[in-house]
Amino acid sequence: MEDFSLRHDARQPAGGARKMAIVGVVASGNLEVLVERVVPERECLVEIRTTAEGFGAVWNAVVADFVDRYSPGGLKFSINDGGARPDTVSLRLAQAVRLMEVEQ
Amino acid sequence: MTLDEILASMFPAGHDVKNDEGVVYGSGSLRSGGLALVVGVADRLPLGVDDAIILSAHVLRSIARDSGPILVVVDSDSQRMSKRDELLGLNEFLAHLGKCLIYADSHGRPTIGLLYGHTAAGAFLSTALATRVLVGLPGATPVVMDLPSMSKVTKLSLEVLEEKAKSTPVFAPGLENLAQTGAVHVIWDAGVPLVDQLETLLASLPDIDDGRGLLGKQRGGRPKAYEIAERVRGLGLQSR
Amino acid sequence: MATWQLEREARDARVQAGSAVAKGKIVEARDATRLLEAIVRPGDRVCLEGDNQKQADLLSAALLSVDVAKVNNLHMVQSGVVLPEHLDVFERGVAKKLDFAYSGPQSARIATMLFGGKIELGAVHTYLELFARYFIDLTPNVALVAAVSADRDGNLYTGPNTEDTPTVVEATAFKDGVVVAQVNQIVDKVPRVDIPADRVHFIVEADKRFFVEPLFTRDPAAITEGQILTAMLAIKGIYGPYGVQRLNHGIGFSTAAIELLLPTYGEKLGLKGKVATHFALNPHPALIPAIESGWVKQIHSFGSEVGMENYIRARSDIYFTGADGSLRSNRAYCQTAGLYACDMFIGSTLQIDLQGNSSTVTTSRIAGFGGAPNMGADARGRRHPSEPWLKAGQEADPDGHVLLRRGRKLVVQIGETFGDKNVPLFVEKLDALELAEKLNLDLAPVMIYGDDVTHIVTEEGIANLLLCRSSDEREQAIRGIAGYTDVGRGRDLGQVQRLRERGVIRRPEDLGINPLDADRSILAARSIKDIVHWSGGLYEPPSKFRNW
Amino acid sequence: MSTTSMQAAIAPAALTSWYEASARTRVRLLLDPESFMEFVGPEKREVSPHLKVFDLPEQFDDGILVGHGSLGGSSVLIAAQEGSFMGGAFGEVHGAKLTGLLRAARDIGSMPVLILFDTGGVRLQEANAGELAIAEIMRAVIEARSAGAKVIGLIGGRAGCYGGGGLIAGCCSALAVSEQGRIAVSGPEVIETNRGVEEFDSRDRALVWRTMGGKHRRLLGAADAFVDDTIQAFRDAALVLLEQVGGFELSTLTNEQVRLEARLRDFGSCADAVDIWTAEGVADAGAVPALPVNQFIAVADHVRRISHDTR
Repeated sequence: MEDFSLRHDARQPAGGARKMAIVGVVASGNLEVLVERVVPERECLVEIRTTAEGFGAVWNAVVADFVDRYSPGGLKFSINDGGARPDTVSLRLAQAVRLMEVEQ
Repeated sequence: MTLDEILASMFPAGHDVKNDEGVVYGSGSLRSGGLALVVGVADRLPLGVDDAIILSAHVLRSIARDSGPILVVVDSDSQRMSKRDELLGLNEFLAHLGKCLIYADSHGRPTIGLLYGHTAAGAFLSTALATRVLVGLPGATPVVMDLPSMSKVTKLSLEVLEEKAKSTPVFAPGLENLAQTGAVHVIWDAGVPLVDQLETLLASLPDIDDGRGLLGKQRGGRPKAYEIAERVRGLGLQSR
Repeated sequence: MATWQLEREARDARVQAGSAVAKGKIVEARDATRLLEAIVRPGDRVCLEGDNQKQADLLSAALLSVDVAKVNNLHMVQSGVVLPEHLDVFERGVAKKLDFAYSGPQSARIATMLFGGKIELGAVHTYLELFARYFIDLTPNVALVAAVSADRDGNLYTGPNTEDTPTVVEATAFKDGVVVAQVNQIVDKVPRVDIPADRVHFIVEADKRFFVEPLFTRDPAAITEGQILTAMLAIKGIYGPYGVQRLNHGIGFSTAAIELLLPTYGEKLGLKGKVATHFALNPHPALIPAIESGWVKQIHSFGSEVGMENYIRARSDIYFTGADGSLRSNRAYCQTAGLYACDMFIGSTLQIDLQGNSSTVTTSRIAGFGGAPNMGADARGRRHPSEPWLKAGQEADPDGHVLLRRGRKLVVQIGETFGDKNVPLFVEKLDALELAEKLNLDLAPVMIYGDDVTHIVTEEGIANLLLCRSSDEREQAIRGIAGYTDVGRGRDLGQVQRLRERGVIRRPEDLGINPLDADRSILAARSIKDIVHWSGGLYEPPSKFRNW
Repeated sequence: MSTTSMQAAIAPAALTSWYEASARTRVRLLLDPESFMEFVGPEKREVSPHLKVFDLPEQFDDGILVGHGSLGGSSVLIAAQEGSFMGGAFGEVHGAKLTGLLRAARDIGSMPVLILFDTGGVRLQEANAGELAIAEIMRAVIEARSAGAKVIGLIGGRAGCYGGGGLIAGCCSALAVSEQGRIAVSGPEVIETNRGVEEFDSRDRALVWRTMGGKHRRLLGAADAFVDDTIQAFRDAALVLLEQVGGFELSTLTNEQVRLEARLRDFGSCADAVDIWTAEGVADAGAVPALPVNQFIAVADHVRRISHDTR
C-alpha cells in the first residue's frame, strides 16, 4: 500500500451545499472517493491510499487536471484505491463533485 | 480426550448418550440433580442435511418434554460439501438447528457447547457457536476454513497463508485464537474431572445476553466489534 | 515421353493406400491414425482445420499419434493454431514448419516454441492472404477438415460453421491433394451440400462433436463505463459524421458496447437507418438488440457463434442461410467483403506506437492477426464510390482532383488508454519490433500499419489521422489522446491545443459528450439474459455465460 | 455540467437492476425517497483493523451500510452489504454493524429490519472475527424476532448469499430472491476444490444456478417470494412480506422441522434440481431456467404455496 496527500489551490469554491458524499467501491481496478466540504474554500485536498505502488507521477497529473477542470474549492477527497486506471480515477472524482452539487 | 472419556468424566452418575455414526444424542445425569440433554457431532463428521435434521428433532422434542441444560458436544468436519446437500438447502437445515438451540437457551434450557475436537465453518456456526457458553477442551482444533480453500478464495499462496497464520490470531485456526475473539468462553483443564468444571459452570452461568463482543474486546482479539455494535444499537434506539 | 500427371498418380496411390483401412470412403474413428499414416508423406504440406472457431479435433489427435518414422517434418498450413495438439505435433517431430494466421488460446505457447526453435516459422498471415497462398505456393497435399455430417458418397454438411472448409478443400482437391473429413455423424441425406462428394476422399465418423469455441460472445455485464464512453465517442464522432453504413466490428468489449448503444444512444442521435446497416460480421449476440430494433439490414459471416443457431434461422432476412435454413458462413468470401465492400473497420489492439502502427504481439504472446490486417487496410483495387469513402479521401487529400482522388477506408482503432492490469495501450516502440529483432524476422509482425489507420478513439477523445499533415502532427495527435500513459504525458501541450482547434483531436466535450453520461444504464442489454429476452428466447447462450 | 445526465441518480427504482446496483443505490431506491439515515457512515472511517496486515485496501464503511429509513411510510431498520468490496464478506466491523442494528430492533421490539444480503460469507483475512460475528448475528436475529421484530432478507446481488450469510438468511422471517440471487453454504468453487469437478463443476453456470439460484430456492420453499431483478420489485416484495410474516415461537420451529423433514423425504434422492421440480409437479421442468419472471411466478405459485409460519 502507498499513501500520499496532494494539496492544490482552487480558482473558486465547489458548487452545491452538501457536506459529504461517497462514490465508487474498493475493488480491483476500482476505487472509492469520500468527499467532504471541510477545507478552506480556495483549497482542495486529495488523500490517497492505493494498492498500486509507484504511480505517484500519474496521480499528480490526474489530480492536477481534475482540479484545473472542476475547481473543487473547499473539498477534501479521501480515496481508497484498488488499483484503478487513471481514467476511472478521473471519472470517480468528477462523479464525486457532481454529487456534492445535487440537492440533498 | 475421546467422546466416551468426556461423557464418563462429565456424568459419573451415568448417561445414555449414543454416537450414531457421528450423530450424538442422549442425556446425562447431572451431579446437582436432573438431566442434561446431550446432542452433537462426533468423529469429525461433516454436518449435512440428514444429520442436522436429526439433531434439531432431538432438541425440539426435548424442549417440549424436558428441563435442564443442553450440552452440545462437537468434533465435526466442516459442513458437508456436496451437490446434494446444497440442492436440498443445507443453509436452512443448519440455520434451523442453530435456531432451535438459541430458542431453547432463551426458554429455560441454557446451552453449553463443548468443543473437544475439530470443527469448521457452517458446522461450527450451527452447533458450538449457537450456544450461550462455549467451552473448549485442550487439543480442540477449530478452524473457520481450511487453508487450501482459503488459498483459492484469497488467491494467496498456501505458504503465505501458513506464514501469516503463525502471527495473526484473528484469522489463524486454533482454540486460543478463537478464545481471544470471545468465541470460546473458557478452556477447561483436562486434568480436573469434567463434572467439577461443569457444575461450577452451571452454578455461575453467564447472563443470556450475548457477551462475546465484550469478551473479545477484553481479550484483545476483536478490538472494535463491541463498540461498533453498541454505537449502532444506540443510534438505532434513537430512531425509535 | 514427358509425364504430366505425376501428381494425379501420386494422389491416386495415396488414396489407394488409404482405402486399405476404409469401407468405401468411410473410416472408423479408431483407424484414423492408420489412415493418416497411409496417406500422409514426410514433408507434406498439411492443412489441419484449424479455424478460429471449429476444430477437426479428432483428426488432430490422430495426426499427433502417427508413427514419426512414417510421418514427419510436415509443413502445417492452417489458419488457426488453437488446440494444444496443433503445437504438440511440433514437439513430437511430426511437423516442422508452420504458416498460420491466428493463434488465440495458444499465443503464449507458440511464442515460447518459436523462441525455443521448436517451430520453423514461415509467416504469420491475415486470413485472406493465407487462403491466397493455398492457390499459389502453399497448396496442401492433404487437408483434414471438419463437418457436421456426411452421406455415404462423401457429400458434406458443415452446418453454420462453414468457415474455411470450402477454401481449403478447393485448393487441395483440385490440385491432386487428398481430403479427409471428420463428421459428427453419417446420414442417408445431408441437410444441404456444402462440399460435393467428388472433392472428399475419406470420411471419419467421430465419437463426439467437433469442438467449437464461442469466440464472439461478449457478456454485457463486463462492459465498463470507460468502454461505453469510447463507444459513445465512436458513434457520435465517426459513425454519424461519415454516415458509415457498411462495416466490420472487432470482437472486443468497446465494439460490443457500440453494438449495445445503437438502439439507445444511436437512436437518440437520430442515426437509425443512416449508419450500421450492412455488416461483414460473425453473428455477435451483442448485435441482437440493434437487429431487433430495426437497425441492421444484412450480415454476412465468417463463421457462426454457439447458441445463435435458432436466432439466425428465424432471422433469414438478416443472415445468409442455406436451403435447410441454417447459416451459411464462409471466411474467404466474408474477408473479401470486408476488404472491398465495407467502408469501415473498427477494432481494438494491444499496442499502438507513435505513428499509429498497431500490434497484438507482445514479447510473450504471438496471437496472430486473424482478419484484422485485411479488414483494417485500404483496398487499393477498390473502384466503387461511397459517401464515407469519398469523405475520408477528401480529408486525407483536400487539394487532390475530385475525380481522380482515391477514397479511403475508415480504419479505426478503439480502446482505453490503459488495458488489463494497467498496461498502457500506447508505447514508444512496439513489442513486435523487439520480437522481430530477437527472432531475426524479415518483417515485424505489425497488425495494422499506421498509414492505414485513419482514427484512434480512447476515452480522452478521437484522433483523426487523416487530417494530420506530417509525421510530427501524427505523433502529437496520438499523444494527445493517450491520456496518462507515458506517451500521453510526453505530449506538447501547445501543439495538442492547436490540433484540437483544427478538429484533429476531438475531446468528449468537443463532441458534446459528458463522460459522466457514460453509464451502464444506457446499454440496450446489461446481461446475457437481457440479450436472450431481446431475441425472444431464440438465442441460447452456452452455460459458461449464464447466471440463471 | 448538464443536469439531465445523472442517470443512476434519477433512474426510478423500476428501471434499476438490483444485481448491478451498489449497496447504496439499493438502499436509496428501496426506501422512501430521502428517508435513509446512516449509522456510523463512511465519514466516520471505521475501517477494518485487520486488512492492513494483508496489505489490502480498506473501505470506509467496511462494505456494509446500516441505518434507519421509511418504507411505505413506516419506520424500518436497514442493512445492505456491498458485494463488490471483498465479496461482501463479514469482517469484524462489518459484522458488528449488523449485530448492533439487530439488537436495536430487539430492544425496540416492533420495528422491522431489512437485510440486503450480498456476501460470500466470512472474510477470510479476519476469519475468526467474521465467523463469530455471524454467530452473534444469528443470535441477534432470533432475539429480534422473538421480541416481535420482523426480519426480511433480500437476495439478488453479485456475490449471492453464501457461507454464514446463508445461515443468517435461514434465520430470517422471510426471504425475497431474484433469479440472479444464489443462496447456499458452500460455494461452487469450494465444493469443486474439496470434492472434485465430478461432484460439482463450478464453471457450469447453468448447474450452479439450477442448484443454488433464486428459481430453485423459490420452488424448494427456501425463499418466500421470487421477484424481478429491479429495486422496485424488491421494494414491493418487502412491503408484502412485512404484511404477511408472523412471529417467532416454538410452533414456528416445529413447523419448520416438519417442512424440512418433508423436503428430505420427498426430494432426498433427487440427483438434480430438475428432478426435484418434476417431482413437485412442474410440467416442463427443463424449461424452468428459461422462463420469464411472470410465467415462473405463476408456475411457482401453482406448485408451492408458501406458508409464513414455518421458518
